[in-house]
Amino acid sequence: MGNGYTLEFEKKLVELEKKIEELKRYAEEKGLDMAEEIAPLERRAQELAREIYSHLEPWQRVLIARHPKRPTFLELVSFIFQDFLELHGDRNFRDDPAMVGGLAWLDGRAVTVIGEQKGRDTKENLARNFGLPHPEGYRKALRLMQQAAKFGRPIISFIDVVGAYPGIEAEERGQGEAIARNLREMSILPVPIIAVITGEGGSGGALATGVGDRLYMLEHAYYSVISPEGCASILWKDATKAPEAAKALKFNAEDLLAFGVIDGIIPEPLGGAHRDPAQTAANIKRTIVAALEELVKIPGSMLVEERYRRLRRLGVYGTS
Amino acid sequence: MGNGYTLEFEKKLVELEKKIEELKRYAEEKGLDMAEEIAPLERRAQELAREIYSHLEPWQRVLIARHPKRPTFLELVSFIFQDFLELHGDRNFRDDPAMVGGLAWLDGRAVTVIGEQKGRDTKENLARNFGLPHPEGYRKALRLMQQAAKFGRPIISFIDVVGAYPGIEAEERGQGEAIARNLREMSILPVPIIAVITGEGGSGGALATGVGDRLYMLEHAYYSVISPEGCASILWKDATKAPEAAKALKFNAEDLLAFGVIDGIIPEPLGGAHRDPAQTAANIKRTIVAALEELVKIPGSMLVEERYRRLRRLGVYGTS
Amino acid sequence: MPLKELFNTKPKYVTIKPPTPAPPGGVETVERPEKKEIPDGLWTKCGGCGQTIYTKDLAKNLFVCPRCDHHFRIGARERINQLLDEGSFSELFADLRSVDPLGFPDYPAKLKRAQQESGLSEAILVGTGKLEGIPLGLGVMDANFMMGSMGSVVGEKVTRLIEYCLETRLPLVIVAAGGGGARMQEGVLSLMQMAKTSAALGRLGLAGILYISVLTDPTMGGVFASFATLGDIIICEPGALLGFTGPRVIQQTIRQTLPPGFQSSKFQLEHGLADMIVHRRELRSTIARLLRFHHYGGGA
Amino acid sequence: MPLKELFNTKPKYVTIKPPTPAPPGGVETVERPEKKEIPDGLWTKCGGCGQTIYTKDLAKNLFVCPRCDHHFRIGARERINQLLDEGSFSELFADLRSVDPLGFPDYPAKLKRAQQESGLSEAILVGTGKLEGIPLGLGVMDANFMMGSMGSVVGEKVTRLIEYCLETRLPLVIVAAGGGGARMQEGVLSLMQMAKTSAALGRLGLAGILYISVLTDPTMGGVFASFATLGDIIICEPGALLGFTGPRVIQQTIRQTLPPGFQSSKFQLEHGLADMIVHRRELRSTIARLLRFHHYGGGA
Ligand SMILES: [Zn+2]
Ligand SMILES: [Zn+2]
Repeated sequence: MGNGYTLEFEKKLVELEKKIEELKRYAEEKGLDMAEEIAPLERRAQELAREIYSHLEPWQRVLIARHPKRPTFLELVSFIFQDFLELHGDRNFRDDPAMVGGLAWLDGRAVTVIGEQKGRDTKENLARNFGLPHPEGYRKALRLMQQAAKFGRPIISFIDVVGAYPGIEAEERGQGEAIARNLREMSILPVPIIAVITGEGGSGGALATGVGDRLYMLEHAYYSVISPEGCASILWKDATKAPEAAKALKFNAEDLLAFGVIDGIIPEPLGGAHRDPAQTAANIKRTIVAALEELVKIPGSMLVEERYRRLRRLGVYGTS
Repeated sequence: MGNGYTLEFEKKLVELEKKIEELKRYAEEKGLDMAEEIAPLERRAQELAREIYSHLEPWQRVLIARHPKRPTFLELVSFIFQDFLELHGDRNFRDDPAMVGGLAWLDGRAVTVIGEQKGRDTKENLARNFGLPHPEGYRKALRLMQQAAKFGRPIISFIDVVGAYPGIEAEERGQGEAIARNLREMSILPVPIIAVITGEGGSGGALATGVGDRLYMLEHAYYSVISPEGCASILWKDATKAPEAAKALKFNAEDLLAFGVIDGIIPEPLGGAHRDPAQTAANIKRTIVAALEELVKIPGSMLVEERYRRLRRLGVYGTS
Repeated sequence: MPLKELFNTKPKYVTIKPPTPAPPGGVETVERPEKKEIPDGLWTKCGGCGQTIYTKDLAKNLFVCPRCDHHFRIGARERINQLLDEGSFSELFADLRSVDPLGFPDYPAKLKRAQQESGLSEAILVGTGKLEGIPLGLGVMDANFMMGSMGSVVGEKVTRLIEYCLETRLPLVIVAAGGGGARMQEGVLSLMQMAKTSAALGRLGLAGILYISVLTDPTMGGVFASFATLGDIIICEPGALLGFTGPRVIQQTIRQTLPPGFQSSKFQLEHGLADMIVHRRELRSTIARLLRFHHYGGGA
Repeated sequence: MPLKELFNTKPKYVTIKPPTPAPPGGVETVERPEKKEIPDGLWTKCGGCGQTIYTKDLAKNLFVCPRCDHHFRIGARERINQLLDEGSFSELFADLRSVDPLGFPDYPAKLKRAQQESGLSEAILVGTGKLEGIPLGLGVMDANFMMGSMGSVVGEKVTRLIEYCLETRLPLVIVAAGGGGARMQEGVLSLMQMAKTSAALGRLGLAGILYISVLTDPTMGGVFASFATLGDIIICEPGALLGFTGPRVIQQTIRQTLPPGFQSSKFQLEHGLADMIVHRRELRSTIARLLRFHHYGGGA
């Protein structure tokens, strides 16, 4: 189940899985019972998978987080929520297709959902700018979140973005201010905000919709101040040293849990979310439903107070 | 004192004034005492001025309101306020030079001042788009007004705009929504808002910064749902019939006072504001200082309530 | 009489005339089609694809061309029938009548003609009703009444409807169809209706009551730049002409051809104004979904 | 030694290198000039006009070139001296020290070097002081300390300063000079400082306390996209490089020459971010005017 796109380190596994598939097809075609021959191969494949995926390097996990078949925002939404109704536009300049938002039901509770949408193919990627929002995307997200606050609706924010967009127009239209404003305004919205980094949590672009009461990460997602390539370029003047940078940046879910930046790690199916999007979505859903259950009981002003205290704790420093 | 630009109906007067000037210069040059010869001419000029300017047709007053030498926003500000400090930008897309705003002192009281700035020459007019704001101009004004509200500062809005800008980009960037939003937000800002139409009060463009607790008009200003030319084009398919349209639209200060749309008429020097900008400014100042004196005593919530009641009364209709 | 003459040939929009000297900016009025578009013959020619359609079929299809999906303009009563549960509409403030405060040339006659032709007393109907069982306040403009322009009565009816929703906490839906913008014939009093209705919405917003604005062809000028664009949610019907300044005035000012699709529903979606474009077939159910998302009608 | 070699030849900004394969978007770092620009020789060459200036004269002129008005980068202490009433600065939270939470390559050494070279413990000084007699809270970044990047200590100092102003109701002024953005070496903890400082400003704003942000050369990345652009009033020094993504990264991504003046102070004024561009000579008096407009220091 390489999903048509195989990462270097899973080649052996994918080959074995292919063999097993072939054998099964052959047995079916010929009407043979080959269960006894296939069973040990499947056990071997499972062992191999566990072996590979339980010892992944940070960089390998980045490759999983960036996997072209990794479930996108809209895919996850379709699994997790009911009756998603997309709302468009920043009421100002443009509707940014890279940032998607709307209304949805989460087990009988109306919520506002936002997230970056990466494309599935070149055409969609061009239309959605590879899921990289422009300032108006952040502003659309803020509009929808403020609307949610107006109507007392919880906010679920999914994050999967390589970073803020490095373009002339994004600077012209005030990308920096748009991100900053989101940070400030999200910190004072008196409704529950749950954020989940589902893939790439790239610097300011990810943070721009990531302030809330709870922050979770999928197991192989990463959340970083800078892309590993960018970090390697600066440190060693060599972007191909991204794997080393990925190690240095300590941006995997376990690191962030240890730093107190995130509240929990949502497990992925063995081998990554793309190997079973439905299961991935079910895991996310379980986590956010449980968190929401708690958060909706807290009055808005206390939510905001506790959200500030949560941010307030972040940082590691000493005294002279 | 035709100010270098003479309207058709004041030609006779301007010629006479020129003659008097010449005579005075001649007497001075020659060291002659011609006071006795000049005095009756000056009386005649005064009579003529009164005769002309007290029987102006609506269209003639439009011409005065549009006079190229009519004091602009920044000129009036320099007469009325102290220490004006301009603030720029909508924090979003662009700083619109057609809409100017900032902080100033009005007799020891800090206020926020906003207004459209027409140019004095072709170059400035091009830079300021003839004082026609784009959506970001209305948004800058709103930003500054909301900032004023944040700090409990009264707002003085001067209006002099031929109308909203008929351009592709203005539509693309949401001119209609920008105006509507200003109307809604101005109606709930809990600080005193005083608006003065100093020249042209052109439709939605003028209204966009014209919601407040008090609305005044300079004597020859007009405030209209449509430009007289536009009205004539629609009614008679002939824009040159603007003078008739000007009559039909009942948009002079006296009409608007009768309709309850404005709270008072600020007198202009005989012949129009451009004949004595300082005096015009003094008249405006007297009015707004007196109004502000009253308004600052009223708590914000009551201001907003009374502002709504004021708008609520506007309209004339019957019942079946 | 040849069959062809039975058809009402209605332009989709009025033809853009070659540039003539433009009046100074700020003119909010819109080109006015000479004829209303609502079909009243036995057969109707589609303004979108040119197909002739049996009018009864068109009516069954909510006055949307079955071939090209062109959305015909429809009157306020037809719209109410399409949107609300049968017989649930209860009109409010029906007794308000426009007067002629300016003594404006021809205005009383125009009003009379508009009333006779449309069968309405003014360019909007407001009231309460139910949509999929959910109670709401509803205002529906009618582009056939003086181009759906807003004078004192339209402004007053909209404002009273908003105040009614504020008192009763009913959600508010307004279907705008106002190509005429602020009604010239009532001068600055029409302009003031923009401020009045917007201020009323300011109070509704502070009270946290939902307002859904539906923009239909055409909505321009003072209607567009007030209550129509202040919805918490803004829905456009497909293919509508929506904007502030009318295309002809812009064309005359800039003396360039306007880009294709300028001020269309799609334009407003792409430029960030509209939340969505909704086919007339889906309008009722979409509004119902939105109302339930906001806990009207008892949730999911 | 020839006279020329006494001069520090400092580039105004670093040279833009020809495009190389761009890293994926979202890299916030900025090109780093190899040398700091603050003059320390007897003579100084102007980065604007190339003129050599007697450094003492330059200092008297607030480190602004008397010939071309080029604003030299200045350190935090010099800035405080220029802005505040003499001897009025009282530093707060001076004991905070950066640690190396990630065990990041070379970070401790870099910190040490930065401390030695700048004579500062971190990239910002915060405290209280008086400006034309008006008490205020002041934070001043120093671009010479690891490019003025924000790690946990900078974020914590800014946050504590904001909280101090919230408690004491002092107005807040922060002079940003952070070309380094969020400090890479502390990983996501640096990113979190953006959220932390912005959230603190959210509370300050709700309390109605004035915050003036002064943007100086260079301010980029995570500093720019947090407290630096959230001022009630935003002032830029002339000729500064101000933006989110660094010009080299953009250049590498789009593979086009950037327009002249891109991300300059003027660019930020024209694009609606900055309230004003203020010459260093006028900065102190302008801040005083702003404070008085907001009724600090007893009005007019
Ligand atoms: Zn058709
Ligand atoms: Zn120089």
